[in-house]
Amino acid sequence: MKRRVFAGVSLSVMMMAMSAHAETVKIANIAELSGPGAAAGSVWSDGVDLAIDEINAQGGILGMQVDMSKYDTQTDPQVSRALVQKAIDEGAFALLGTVYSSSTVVNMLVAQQNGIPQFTASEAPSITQKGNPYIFRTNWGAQKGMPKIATYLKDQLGVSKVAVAWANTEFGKGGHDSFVENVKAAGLDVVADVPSEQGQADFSADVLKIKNSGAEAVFIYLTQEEAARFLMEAVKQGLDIPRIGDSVLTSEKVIDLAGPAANGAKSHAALTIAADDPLVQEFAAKFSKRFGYSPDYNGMKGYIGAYTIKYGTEMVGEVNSQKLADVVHGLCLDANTYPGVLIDMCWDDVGEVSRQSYMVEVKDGRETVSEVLPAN
Amino acid sequence: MQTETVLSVKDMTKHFGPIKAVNGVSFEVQKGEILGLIGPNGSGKSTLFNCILGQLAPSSGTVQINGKSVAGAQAHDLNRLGVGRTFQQLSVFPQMSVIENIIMAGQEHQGTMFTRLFGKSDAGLTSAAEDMIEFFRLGHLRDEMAGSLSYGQQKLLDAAMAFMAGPGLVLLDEPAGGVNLTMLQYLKERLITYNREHGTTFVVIEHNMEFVMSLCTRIIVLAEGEIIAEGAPEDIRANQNVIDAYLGG
Amino acid sequence: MTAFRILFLITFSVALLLAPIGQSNYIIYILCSWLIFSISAMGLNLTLGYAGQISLAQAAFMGIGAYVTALLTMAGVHWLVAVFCSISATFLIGLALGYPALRVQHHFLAFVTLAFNALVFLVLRNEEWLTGGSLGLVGIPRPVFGPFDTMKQLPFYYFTVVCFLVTAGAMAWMLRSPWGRAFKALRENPIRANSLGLNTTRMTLLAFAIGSSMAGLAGALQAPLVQFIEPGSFTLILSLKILLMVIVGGSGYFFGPILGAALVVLLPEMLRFTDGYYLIIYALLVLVVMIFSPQGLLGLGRKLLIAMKPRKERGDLKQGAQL
Amino acid sequence: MAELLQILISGLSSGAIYALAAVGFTLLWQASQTINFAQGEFVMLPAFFVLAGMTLFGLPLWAAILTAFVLSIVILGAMFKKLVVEPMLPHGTMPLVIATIALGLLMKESVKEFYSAQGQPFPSLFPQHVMDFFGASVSVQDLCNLAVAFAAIIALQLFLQRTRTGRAMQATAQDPRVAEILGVDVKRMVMYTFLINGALAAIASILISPVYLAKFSNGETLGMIAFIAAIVGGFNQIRGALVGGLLIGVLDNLAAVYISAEYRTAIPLILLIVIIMVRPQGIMGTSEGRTV
Repeated sequence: MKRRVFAGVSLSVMMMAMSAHAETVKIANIAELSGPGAAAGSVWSDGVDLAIDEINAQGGILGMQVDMSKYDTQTDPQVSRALVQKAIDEGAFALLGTVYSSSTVVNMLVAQQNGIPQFTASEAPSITQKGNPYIFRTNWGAQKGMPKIATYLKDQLGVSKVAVAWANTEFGKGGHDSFVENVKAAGLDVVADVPSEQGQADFSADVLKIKNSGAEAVFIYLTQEEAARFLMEAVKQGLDIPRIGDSVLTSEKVIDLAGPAANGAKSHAALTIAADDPLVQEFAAKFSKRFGYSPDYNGMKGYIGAYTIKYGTEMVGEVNSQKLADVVHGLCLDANTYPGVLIDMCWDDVGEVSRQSYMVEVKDGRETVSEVLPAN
Repeated sequence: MQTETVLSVKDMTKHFGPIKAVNGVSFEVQKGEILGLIGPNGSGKSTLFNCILGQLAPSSGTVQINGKSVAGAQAHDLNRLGVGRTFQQLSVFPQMSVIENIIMAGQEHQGTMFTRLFGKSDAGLTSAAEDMIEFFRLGHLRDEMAGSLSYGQQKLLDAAMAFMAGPGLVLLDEPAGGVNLTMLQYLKERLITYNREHGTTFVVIEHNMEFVMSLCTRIIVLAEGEIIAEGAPEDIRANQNVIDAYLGG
Repeated sequence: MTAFRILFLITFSVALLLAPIGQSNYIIYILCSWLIFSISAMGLNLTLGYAGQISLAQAAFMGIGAYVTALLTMAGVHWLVAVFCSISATFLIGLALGYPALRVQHHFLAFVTLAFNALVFLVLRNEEWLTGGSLGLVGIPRPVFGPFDTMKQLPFYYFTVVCFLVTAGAMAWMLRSPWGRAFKALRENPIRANSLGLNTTRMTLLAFAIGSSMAGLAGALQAPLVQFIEPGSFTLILSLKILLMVIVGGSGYFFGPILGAALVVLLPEMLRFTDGYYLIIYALLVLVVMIFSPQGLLGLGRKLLIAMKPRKERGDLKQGAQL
Repeated sequence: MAELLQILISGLSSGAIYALAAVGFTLLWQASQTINFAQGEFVMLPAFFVLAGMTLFGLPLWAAILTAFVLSIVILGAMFKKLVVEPMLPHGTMPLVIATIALGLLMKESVKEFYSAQGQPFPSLFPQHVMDFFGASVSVQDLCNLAVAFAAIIALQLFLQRTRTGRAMQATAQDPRVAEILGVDVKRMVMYTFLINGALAAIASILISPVYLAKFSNGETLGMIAFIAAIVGGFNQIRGALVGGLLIGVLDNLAAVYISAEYRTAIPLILLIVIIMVRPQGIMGTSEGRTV
């Protein structure tokens, strides 16, 4: 943590030195730096910081240094709304954040009213379904991954009865609804539907219910600590059916927390540092070196989001919020030309993202990519 | 003096586990009387007091006020029936001024709850309250915070509050406790004057024999939860039982 | 009322009217937020500072008020009708919740309200058909009063100011009536008040219900301010925050909760330059205030004022000593 | 049947740890009328003492635990009492309530800022071996948790009833004025209570963290549960807190399986409200008598 503070100090010193002699571009990062979302928000934020420092070191955006301000939402949607307003008042022309969907659905209204493009880490399906022309994802929404998971369950695993364990929060709710809808469409039966509380510690009842439901596979849509606790309890109770999840389930942190209990867990991941891709590996190395821990998908999202602002703005050729929003709609960025996006990606006309994805499995305490799925 | 029973206690008994704090006590108080209730420590007089005031549920026995049973009545119900009281410990509202204390003591008897919300802020009691503090010679302290008064002055204020609603019966719990001699004389004189002017009945619990003897018209002596003597002050003074009880005989 | 007090009130009102001029939308938003939390904290001050009861459900009542208003206004009902429903609903629920708890034992209200707050959160989250579940309700309209549309930030601020002043006025009226005296008596010495004919249980209950309905009003203002509500905004943490406002400002003082709300709403803003450490500093500040001035900041101010005032000579003190 | 057994065993194992936190809650209430809103954070923190000892100072597990124990007693016990509770006690419950809330926030944010915002794995003291018990899975860890928690509470109960100091502490809890007259050093007894609370928190923390993982926000849920358990069981009885903790642990699991997972946390809350209305002294508690 000390290193992080140190990095922050050196960054601001650097920025002060820079701002003395050149025009700057103002960008704001509104993130969950405290409260329950701090774990996710701070990784996202570190990803953003890494990208912004690189951008500035390479000469900034359109030759201007980036002046980035950070705002802490305390994981409170109302605070996040106020802070988006503040960031805009203070002259930010593009926004990064927030991670929690409950915050994003509120604060994106303010960005919309002010015509400021916003690059969010949130994955709740509803975000891109509201017709807001200023919101852009950095990763695809939960609803886009679910058909792939349904197909995987049905065709590859050949199961007909599934269970779902999900976090009963705004994060889990959207994913859960979309999962249930998709597996039902694929003709599968949801035999156990088990919501859990935020910060829940005792998962014995959850696992027990799934065990006794006759499910042939379980889809786990929980946040990191909860996912780890679930996996540990599943091993304890001998729940030996395939455990499938999204990026969270096979993330570094979950493996670290759950230990051997994570082995065998599979996920359909959009962004993973396990990807056998030089750009991703390089990013992971830089990130680990600077912050002292290895990044997860949130770190990648923050990095990609910051670079997207740079690429979009440079395409437009001027610092203009409206033009930036216009250009990113329907944009495709190729990672060879635009290394900051790490993996080829496209945005559609509502800000939704398409990108290839991976089936990841935890083997011997390491995430390994077992299959690469094309973008949809 | 006409005989009109204001307070009637019948067969009052209160047990705390095996201990009988009050054991079959009966007595009556007539209108206009000043009755003293005395006894050594642990004789049960405080328990009896609390049973009468409904703050302890008696094990058995009844209390009637003006001929009406008050079983189960709470303190505010009793007050509405015209029973005022003072407390052994200082019991004023320290962060309110003297006049506010007195108005508070009367306002719950004015109008209904809703007229009190929309009515005058003093509930029309300012002049009556001023008369009352004047009567107890606290007029010069009208706007002082009650908590900043001297101990004796607070005792006077406590008494004034008990009288504000014009009760027919006032129970005084050790009014002389901790009060210096000059103040004591003064308090006694005020109580007697009030009694004469308004015909208010008093029941006084007291340790200070001199005070009780000179204030009360009749005295009941309790020991170990029972009445051991009853009569005029001069009879009590001469009663061997009482002397024994106090000397631990 | 002293001349000083009148002068203060006029200055305060004028300051309220002038505050947003030339300010950014963000500052105006924060000011609205402060006024709304002031209303809620004033309600809790009635329960806590006057009737001496701890309520930990102020956030739940704000939530109920906010959801009632949000649902009704989104269904096309005018805000004025909706706010009336919010206030009535929270008042009645307050009565229903407080009655059994106060009947038993006085400090039990704290426990019951704590559980109630957590239950309200669960209901708001789980009853998706009504409340929109954990995703909340988005797009709550702001009220329009004839030609006066509060959609923009500045008109909404003045609308909030009016609501705030009306509430504060009503509260001041009530505190100056015999009810106010009864509330004070309740706090100072409930047993004595009881013996003077005050039905303490009923009065405490009323204080709690009125305090809760003020939270209902605050919620009814917050819904159109944020234009979004979700169950997570009304958890126990918010109740504790409102409690903090009352205590830190000075419970039992009329302006205590207003000052407290300003601190709690604005302090994180002022400490933001400390980066990640501001919550730590914030917590430390609260601890220090509590250790050195448990009566809150206004209590501290009053102590200082008394200490500085030249001692008034009181003749009766000598006389009192003789008596 | 196996299902019910599994629920019961899992519930008891969690409940034992809730009980430890709840007992501490009760003790502080009795000794000083302190409602400690930071109790959850008290249980969260010692695990980080252990982790810090191991990762920052390279201590072996046993030494780290020992250090954590001492630190908990000193910081959560003595310093809490001296620096926070003592100056505020004369001013009634309210300022102290606020102070403990602030303290909880301080501890939570400090761990987050100075250690990590993310959950941390925590070494288990006991083997993870799982046994089959009439169809229910029981881990050695569960059994050990139960045993240690019970042993701690029984030891505490014996200490309070059988030793001179313990009886003096109880007298202090019941009526400090009377205790003072009887020659008890009231201040010291209150201090002992705080030290014991610190020790109990450390035990609970070390037992719970291998399963619940060490995270700065763990205290939020734990504090709430301990609070409910203490009231349900009886705020003035140690036995009560034990029963309350176990009951909440089992009830939580029962509710999740048989009633509704969405409303699982509502069940303890409803129980709390019902208990207050029909039996305000708690299941095991004795009536405090009518306060006049």
